Amino acid sequence: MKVTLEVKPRRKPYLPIEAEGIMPRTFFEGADGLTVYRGNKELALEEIFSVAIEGEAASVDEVAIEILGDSSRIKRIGEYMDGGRIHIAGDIGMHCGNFMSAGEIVIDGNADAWLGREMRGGAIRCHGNAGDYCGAGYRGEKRGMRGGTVEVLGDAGDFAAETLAGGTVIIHGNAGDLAGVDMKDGVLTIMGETWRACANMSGGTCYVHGTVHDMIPTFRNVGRETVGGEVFTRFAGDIANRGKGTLFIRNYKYMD
Amino acid sequence: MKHYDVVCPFCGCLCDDLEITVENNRIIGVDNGCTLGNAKFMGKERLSSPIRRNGDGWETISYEEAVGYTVDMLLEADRPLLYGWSGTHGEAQCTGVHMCELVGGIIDSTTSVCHGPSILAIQEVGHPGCTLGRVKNRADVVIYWGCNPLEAHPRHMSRYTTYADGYFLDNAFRERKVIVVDVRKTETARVADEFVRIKPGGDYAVLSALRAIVRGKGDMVPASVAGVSRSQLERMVAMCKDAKFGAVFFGLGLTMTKGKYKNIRNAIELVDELSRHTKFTITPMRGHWNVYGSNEVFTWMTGYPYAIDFCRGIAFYNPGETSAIDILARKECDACLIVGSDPGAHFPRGCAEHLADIPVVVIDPVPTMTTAFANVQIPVAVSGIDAEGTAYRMDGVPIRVKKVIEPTLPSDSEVLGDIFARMKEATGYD
Amino acid sequence: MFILNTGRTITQGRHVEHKFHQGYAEVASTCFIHPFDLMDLDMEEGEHVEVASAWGSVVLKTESCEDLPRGTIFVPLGPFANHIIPPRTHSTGMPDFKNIPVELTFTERERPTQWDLMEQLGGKRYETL
Amino acid sequence: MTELLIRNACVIDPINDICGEIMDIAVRDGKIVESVGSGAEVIDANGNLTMPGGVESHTHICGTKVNFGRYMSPEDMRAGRTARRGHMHATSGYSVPTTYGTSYRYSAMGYTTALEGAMAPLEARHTHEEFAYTPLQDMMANTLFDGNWPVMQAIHEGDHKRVAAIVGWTLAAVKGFAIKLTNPGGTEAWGWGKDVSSIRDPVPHFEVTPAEIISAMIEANEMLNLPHSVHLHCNCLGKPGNYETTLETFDLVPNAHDKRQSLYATHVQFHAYGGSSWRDICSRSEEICRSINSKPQIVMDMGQVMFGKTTTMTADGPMEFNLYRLYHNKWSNHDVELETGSGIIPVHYSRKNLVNSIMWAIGLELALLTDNPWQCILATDNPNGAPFVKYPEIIALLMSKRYRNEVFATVHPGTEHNVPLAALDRELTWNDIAIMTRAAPAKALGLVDVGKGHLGEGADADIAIYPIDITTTDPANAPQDVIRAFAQTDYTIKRGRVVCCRGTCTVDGENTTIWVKPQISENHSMEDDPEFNLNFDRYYTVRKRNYPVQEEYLHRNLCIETEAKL
Repeated sequence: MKVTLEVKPRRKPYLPIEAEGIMPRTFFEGADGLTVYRGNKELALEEIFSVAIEGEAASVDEVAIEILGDSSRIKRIGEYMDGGRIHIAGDIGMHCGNFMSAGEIVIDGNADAWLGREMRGGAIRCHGNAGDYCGAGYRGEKRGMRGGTVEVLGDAGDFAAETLAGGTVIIHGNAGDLAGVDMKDGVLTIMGETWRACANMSGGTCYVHGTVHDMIPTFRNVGRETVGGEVFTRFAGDIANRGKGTLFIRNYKYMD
Repeated sequence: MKHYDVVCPFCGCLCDDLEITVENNRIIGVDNGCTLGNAKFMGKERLSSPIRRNGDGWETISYEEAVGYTVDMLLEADRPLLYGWSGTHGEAQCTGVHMCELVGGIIDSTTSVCHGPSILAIQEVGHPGCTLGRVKNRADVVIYWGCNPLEAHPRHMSRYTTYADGYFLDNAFRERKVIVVDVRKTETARVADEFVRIKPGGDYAVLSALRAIVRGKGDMVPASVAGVSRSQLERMVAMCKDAKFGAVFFGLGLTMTKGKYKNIRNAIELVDELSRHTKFTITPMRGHWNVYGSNEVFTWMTGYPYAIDFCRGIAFYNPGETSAIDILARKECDACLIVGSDPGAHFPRGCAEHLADIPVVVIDPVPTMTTAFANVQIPVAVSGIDAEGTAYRMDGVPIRVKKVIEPTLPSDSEVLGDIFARMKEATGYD
Repeated sequence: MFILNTGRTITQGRHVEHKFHQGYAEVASTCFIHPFDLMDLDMEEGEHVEVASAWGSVVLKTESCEDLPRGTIFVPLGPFANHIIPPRTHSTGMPDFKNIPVELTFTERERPTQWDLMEQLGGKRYETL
Repeated sequence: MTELLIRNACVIDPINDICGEIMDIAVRDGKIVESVGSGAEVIDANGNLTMPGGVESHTHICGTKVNFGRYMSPEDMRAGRTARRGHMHATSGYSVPTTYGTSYRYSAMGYTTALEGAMAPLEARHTHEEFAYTPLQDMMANTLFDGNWPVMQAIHEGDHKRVAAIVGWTLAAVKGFAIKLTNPGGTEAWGWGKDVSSIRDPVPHFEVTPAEIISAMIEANEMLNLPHSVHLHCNCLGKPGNYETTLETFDLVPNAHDKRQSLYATHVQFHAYGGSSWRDICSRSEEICRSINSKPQIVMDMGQVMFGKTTTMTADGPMEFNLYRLYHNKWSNHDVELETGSGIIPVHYSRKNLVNSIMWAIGLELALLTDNPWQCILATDNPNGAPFVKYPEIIALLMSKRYRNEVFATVHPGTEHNVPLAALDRELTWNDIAIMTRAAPAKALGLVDVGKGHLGEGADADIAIYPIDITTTDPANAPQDVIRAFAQTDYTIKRGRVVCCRGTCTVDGENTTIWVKPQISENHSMEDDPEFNLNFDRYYTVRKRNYPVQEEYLHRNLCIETEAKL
């Protein structure tokens, strides 16, 4: 089954649309009467999107959703997704792939904040940049993302992989301030540079192939180590906490 | 006529020992107050009736019209923002929450531009705190971090810390050690026993280093951290561990700088660590007199302290998304009600620009910078001067602010109550 | 490049309930700067400076202050500082009111009034009826 | 005049010795009456179980500490969100719901009266504000005196009349209901990061022992003629081996009142541990109940623990810090000057955990081993042992040996060697449950005379009709039916109005705050006591004049004036 949703122009283009119903299972089970919200107004899906559905699906994994047009203010696409595929041709709004447990989301453009928040499984691939809190957690919750993969081909904003507790986050560009802050488990890889990586980490592993600026002063330098042909400095930390994480860095600079 | 033990509605200290002299229903004297409180009590420039922006100018309108405009504005909006609330009493804040719930809007207080980050941190690691009297009677080490009480909370040190009498201290002023941590040498830093100057943006690193030293891992800390020598950090830790009762107060220097709430989290975790050695507490220096009240009210009514989005009927909370600055900067609301607050002056320009594009109603006794963006402004009595109600001090102690003169205008609760009643009527909610 | 910090001061606090007064504008449009930095800029205390961030610029009056570290300036919180403060919060809800990179240039231009600033943003000044 | 007639009710009303009688209940203007006219509104109870509205004698639902539990727990909030609907406001939260959430859920379970377990006098105004937003239960507040300086000073001086005078003044000033002692002396020691280790361990600086505080307060309570007794959270909560402290404490208690107990010991499950560490902790419920069974002057509540996530919150600051060191989860603490402390941490009681499993068993044992159900009230110290929404499950566990065995089979296998539960065959009756959830709490609180906890003529028409026919249901073999019935009433009636119908609240509601005002002779009044006033203004950070809770906070209220022997 192929579902094509094209965003129509709106009179108030900046007001966010909340569309947590847009995920493969909804269409697999029959999306008649599906609504989305513009602020406090509940609207039929068709008021916001031109909808085309072709073919049938025998399982949720056979559903592919294609999102076209300006979707940069559409929030919560793929929330609780548990199979199938979503392809977003442009940019996507906040909370894309929240709590998702299976399936795949591909974003050709940029993703706004909280991409893959508290994700459990599946894969998200963002070809542009990701906003703040990419692969991060919910306010007050000790454990953030717990499984699956988030891959960002561009840059990520601040607090990427905050409270990471499982799964893999890969940022091919730079990651902003406090990437991997309070992480507990899982793997974070940053190909570019970043700031204050893995502050207060208590577990998990992080690789930074570029430079860490304003390196946190409470990591213990364990020595040089070669990983995949690249030479890293290996740190254990954060000793301000209980020092159970591992941080591999190519270059680093303290704020002294 | 003299009123004793009047509560000052200026800052989060809520000093309750002011003496106000009133003649002919005008305040002619304020005793015991600080310069900030005095200026508020003696202020005179209030609006006397609602005003409406009218093409290129302003016109006065009736309360009836002003309330009607507000009701229509809120009911028509898809995503109204109800902002402010720290400058009013709890009873009005309660009505605000009910209104927001009814229209499906977003309610946020000035918390999001003062100690919102502190709340986010508390939600991650909790908050070892106490009432201010616990500090006053016991503390022998007081740390002011990223705050400048002598200018922002002028009586804090004399009522609650350095200069206050304490039950367990013979000579409180001599026995208490004061440590000030800041990026600049403030007025408060001048009276400190130890001034720790940090490079801007370096607070987090310094807090981490302190935690490591408290944990006995000081040898791994570099010789200098964000402009502070390791030896000074070690001295500071020694003072803290030797304390019988240590009290940390922190301000916007920690909440507004790089890393935001993660700074506060680190400070709280430092206090947790110190609590394993001696008694330690931490308290945010709340700014507006009743900003903490807005958090308390919002919490018991909605479950969350600020930045609550009711657009979907249930309460949704995500500062960074549902907080006023973000909503305005991203142009995500289509109407705004502002109660007792001045985002025109205190928000970054990008936010004010959106206010110019949408209908705005301001409820405030005086013209403010936000008046410039108002379609309608409704003046009210000033809580704590000519209206009374509940306020919460920075440490959570609830105090009833009083009325020292007879009001000539309705209070916030009356105006909001009116608006809410009309909204209920219009929506058929009984 | 300088680092801009904003914050409360007691004079700002005293005027905060009377924002349309000249006194408030005076206080809120002050740029505190280390005297050596002033010298480096070849300026005298009291002269005007245009402070520009990536988000805008505003004309302020300099006041020398030895308590500041060199390379940093301090502007009391208010509409003048906010004219150049970025509206982004890093998704935390709190804007960067501190630690903002800015450039300083001497100017002979007058400081705007607080109402001028509001009108630049699309507001409308209020004069007592 | 409004009238209501409930027909065909199968009534259990232990205070009036009615047990399962099919009868009609007549209500006029909010009170139970003999009969009503033919125009009365009629509700057909269809022979279903009908009891007085539930009375909660120990719960944490309003005030500074509770609200801080909400404030710090957005992750708890998202667990129980509902939108505004009809007369119901939006709600959030599971273990610490919003005030509306709490009120609606208690109402759905048939509860119409509740005692907030701990209110710091300095922060009383906050508790009263939240009472106003808990509209479907009449509310009252235990008032904390465990670390009260003037009280400890008066005890040290041996002046027990002064103790009573200070307590009386404070209760009336803060519109409190009863004396609460939480880890007496320990909360003051916590001001220095310390605790007291037994009831004979003196409080630093003040040189009084917990035992002296408890005894003096029992004496003061009776001098003031308060409706409720002293309400005690014993020292050493949650510590292995603490049952000895509990027994020693029970031995202090005189039989000082003819109509009710002289001590209410709360959440005794947390105080009934043997062993010397977490490794050898075991149940001492038998010793505790032996003591209770021989002391009619003591009433306790269970403090039952149920498995799952919850939030612990208590005025016992040092205990919460110990929990924090155990769990390393978030920790909040809030000491209150001159009065008390408090702490909060989230916990997850796991059936895979031996200690948690033992705790679960002990609570049930207390109820099953207490001969007289009037002496053991059903409560979880909400939300400390579990959120109150677990009550129906607890009822089923107490009524069904089979259900207990089923659950016992799922807990940590080491449990049975450390607790006597498996050997207890007792199954509580419908009447026992009615006693433990309404009649006994009402009696223990001293509220029977003001019309709570029974359905006699003149009583408040607070009535719960549960969808279950007790003549055909065998609770021992149908635990799920019991759980379903107690989870949601068909009708909850408050002051003669249906306030909740099958889980939907049907009115905005307006509750009554019940508080006490002891009449104290002028020469014992603290109003103008120079020493009291001087120290007050010197050491508190709030002026004495601003301390009392103003009448504005009371709304509808019932003031119980007592004649103090002072």
